[in-house]
Amino acid sequence: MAIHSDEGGMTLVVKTVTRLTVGLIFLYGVYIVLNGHLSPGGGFAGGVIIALSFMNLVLAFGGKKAVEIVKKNAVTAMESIGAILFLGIALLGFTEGGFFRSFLSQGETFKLISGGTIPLSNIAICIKVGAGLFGIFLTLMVLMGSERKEK
Amino acid sequence: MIELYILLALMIVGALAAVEMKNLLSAVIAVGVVGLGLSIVFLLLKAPDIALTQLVVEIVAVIILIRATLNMKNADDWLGPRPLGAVMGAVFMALTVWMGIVVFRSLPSFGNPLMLVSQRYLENSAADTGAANVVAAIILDYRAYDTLGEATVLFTAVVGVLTVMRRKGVKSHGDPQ
Amino acid sequence: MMTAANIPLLVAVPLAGAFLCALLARKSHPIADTLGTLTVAVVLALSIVAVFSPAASHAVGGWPAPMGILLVMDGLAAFMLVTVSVVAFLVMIYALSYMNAYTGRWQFHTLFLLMLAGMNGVVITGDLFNLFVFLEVASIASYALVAFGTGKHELEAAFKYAIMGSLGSLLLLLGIAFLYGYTGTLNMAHMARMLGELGQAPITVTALVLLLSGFALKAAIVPFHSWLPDAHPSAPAPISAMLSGVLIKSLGVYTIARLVFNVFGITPELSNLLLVLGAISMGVGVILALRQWDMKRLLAYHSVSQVGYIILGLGLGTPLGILGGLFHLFNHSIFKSLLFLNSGALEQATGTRNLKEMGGLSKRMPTTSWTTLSASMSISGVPPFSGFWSKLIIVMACVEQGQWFYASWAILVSILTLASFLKVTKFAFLGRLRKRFEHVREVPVAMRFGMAVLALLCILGGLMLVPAAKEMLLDPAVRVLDHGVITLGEVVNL
Amino acid sequence: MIHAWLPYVLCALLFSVGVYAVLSKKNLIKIIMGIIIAEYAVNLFLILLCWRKDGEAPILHPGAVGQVMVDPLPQALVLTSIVIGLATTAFLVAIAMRLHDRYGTYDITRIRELRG
Repeated sequence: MAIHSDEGGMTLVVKTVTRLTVGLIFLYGVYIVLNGHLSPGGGFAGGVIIALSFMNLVLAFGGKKAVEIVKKNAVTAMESIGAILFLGIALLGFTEGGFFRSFLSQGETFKLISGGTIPLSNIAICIKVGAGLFGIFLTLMVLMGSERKEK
Repeated sequence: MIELYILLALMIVGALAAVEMKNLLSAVIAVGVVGLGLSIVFLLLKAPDIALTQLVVEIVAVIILIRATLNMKNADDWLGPRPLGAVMGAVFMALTVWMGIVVFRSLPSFGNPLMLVSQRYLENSAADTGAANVVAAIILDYRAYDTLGEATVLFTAVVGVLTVMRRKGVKSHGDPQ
Repeated sequence: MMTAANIPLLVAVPLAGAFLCALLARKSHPIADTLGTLTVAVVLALSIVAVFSPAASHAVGGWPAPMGILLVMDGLAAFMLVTVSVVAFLVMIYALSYMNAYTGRWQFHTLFLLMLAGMNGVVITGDLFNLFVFLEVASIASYALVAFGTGKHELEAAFKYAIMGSLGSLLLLLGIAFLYGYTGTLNMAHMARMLGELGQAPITVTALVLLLSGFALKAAIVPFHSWLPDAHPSAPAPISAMLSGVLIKSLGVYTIARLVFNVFGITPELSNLLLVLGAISMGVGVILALRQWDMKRLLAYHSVSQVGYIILGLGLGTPLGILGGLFHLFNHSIFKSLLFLNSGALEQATGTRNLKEMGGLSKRMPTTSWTTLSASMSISGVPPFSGFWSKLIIVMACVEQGQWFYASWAILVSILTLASFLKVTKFAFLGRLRKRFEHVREVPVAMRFGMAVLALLCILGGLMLVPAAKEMLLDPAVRVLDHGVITLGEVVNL
Repeated sequence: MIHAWLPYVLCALLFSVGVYAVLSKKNLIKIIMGIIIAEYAVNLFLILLCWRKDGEAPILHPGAVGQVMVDPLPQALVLTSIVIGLATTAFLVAIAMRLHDRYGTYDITRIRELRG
């Protein structure tokens, strides 16, 4: 998608730097989430990092562009989906006899596929936290601004 | 652990500066610095999970606070303290320091916590949950119900912000049903 | 039967309802309404089942008590759940038609269900930090609901309420941190046992003071009540009914009772502290209410005074006192939420909340007037109504313990309450009908249904003391508190 | 001997700075900053509780058997408390911005219209 320099947002320098780094930030967030049960970090930190990568994009390229790309309803819908996923994992625990019982095998301790439902919960929390914070960001940043022009 | 005391002292000075500063934007940045200092202190205290989360969450908080300082006239920058509040605040400070000296004596001293329940977490979290990161094991398996409540808190805050930021709360009579 | 396995459903069902409502109901009112009402109905059914089944506890995730979180469904929790869900169900039906004046329908239902989930979470948990987390869920949902109208006064009141609420939560977290530092555990029963073994220390007294002030702030007990008279009137009527009716009780009074009786154990000076706090709240609340002309502010001040009654009853520490306190908690939830629903009906019909501008409305609004009358008589303690019985038990408990001052103080405050509500009845319903209100019509049927059922509960409230009903609902709760420091469900001893 | 409780006292001082800001400042944003600083102090106190002399971070790795580790439980609590703090801050800032929209100022003494 061709992003013109005079579109809004910050100067061209910031835009080019953002174009380079936003992908890396996103990848770092995904790494933090997936390795939540092995190394420090987890659903929360990873989700916030992913939300920050989107915020970085919006701040660099201006609010109007962002609203077209990501409808605000889509963001809050994703947040509800993340929350329902996490509650689903909790309710699936009933198959093992109780709320929040882990229904997956624990795998080998230090491998990526280990820790029962912890990686799944991490992913659900990441979707929820990421979408939620980006939703707050969009509401505070973009909508408040456009409302000012209306008045 | 001398560097811990230096950092804590700098954070207190930073917090006082943030509170008393005239320009609001620089006050917000001062709070950001205090949050950064806190993240480093967490690293010193061997809590990497929390340092990462604190750093990242603090960046989001600073972004939101800076957004709040954008749309205001700078007439509101320096507003003197409320007299009654200042007195109550000073009394609270004295009370806190007194409490610190008298009360914290009965806590286990800094450096050897009463590892009553946590020792069992450390011993058999690998066997019980298979996760290497004990903190992740606690928040997502032993006390996962806490994290469900906590995720709900964030969900409530998002819906709350959407509710408060609605352009029109009460329908004017002309509105369709 | 409420087996141990489906205790968590009491929190999982409202949460699922809230998340689905936020996902599906954003575009259409009917989905939001049906989802909200259905979920509250299911929660009401679950809590009624919980009353009839024996005490049980559920270790979440299968981990025994101090390691994992233990959910405890004992007599007190079942009693609180019934109180919360009865009021929530009737308020939801009332809100179906009242909230048509507001935009953002799905946000209202989502926040309402989240507040209900938070209150249920606080009531059934046996873990102190978990109680803090769900208390925070219910509080943030109530901050947003107070600011629902996004008008000038709603936003200001919501901001003050949110700031004081956040400060209260910080005090709570600090108190929990102190207790964890000293006892090494977070499960309430295990902590009670550790406090017994390790004995009292300056740190536990400070933790108790911090926790009591945090919970007193949520219950709007006097030194911390300044947010309530601003917050409750600005909220939409069904929300102020929920706030005054059940929120300040399950987040404030229930938590104080659980803490004082089951974790720290009642001691003479603690009992005196509660008696003094209760008496001051009663006095300050009713005196400030006497000079109010805005109906909702008057009701908010009476909430502060009636919570003082409950704290007085619980503070006595005797089984009769606890019975009086809990019974008054149930009654106050019923008649205070009814009064706020009535004020909402009056405001919707006449467009004003000022008693001076109203007059002679009983001719135009029969249902609202008789329901307000029954609620006013009940709150002032006029004999056949429910409020009289609970205040009578509290006074008898005071006399039984030789606290003559508190007994006479309770009677005096009740008389002042009667005076205040006679003023409401005279100015709002009797007297000459103003020309402006010639064309005033009664409120829609959904609102009338909610008010009528609550009014019936006000009138029949006295039947709760019939031995059969008392043994089923009230006595288990009194036994839990009277039993003092007990194990909340089985705790594996480390 | 002073090391036994000095960090706690410094943390209590930070908490009192936060509460001082909430009680005495007129500007809404300064009040919110006071709440944030108090949140930082309470989280700091929880992590101070769990530090152990020459303890390691609570991450198990293949070699570490029987190694002295810090207390992981308050760290789990602080993870929750940090995000609660963020949720409260975001909500308070949203209300403060709408109040600024309605009243045109951040000065809480001029916003006080609810009387009685």
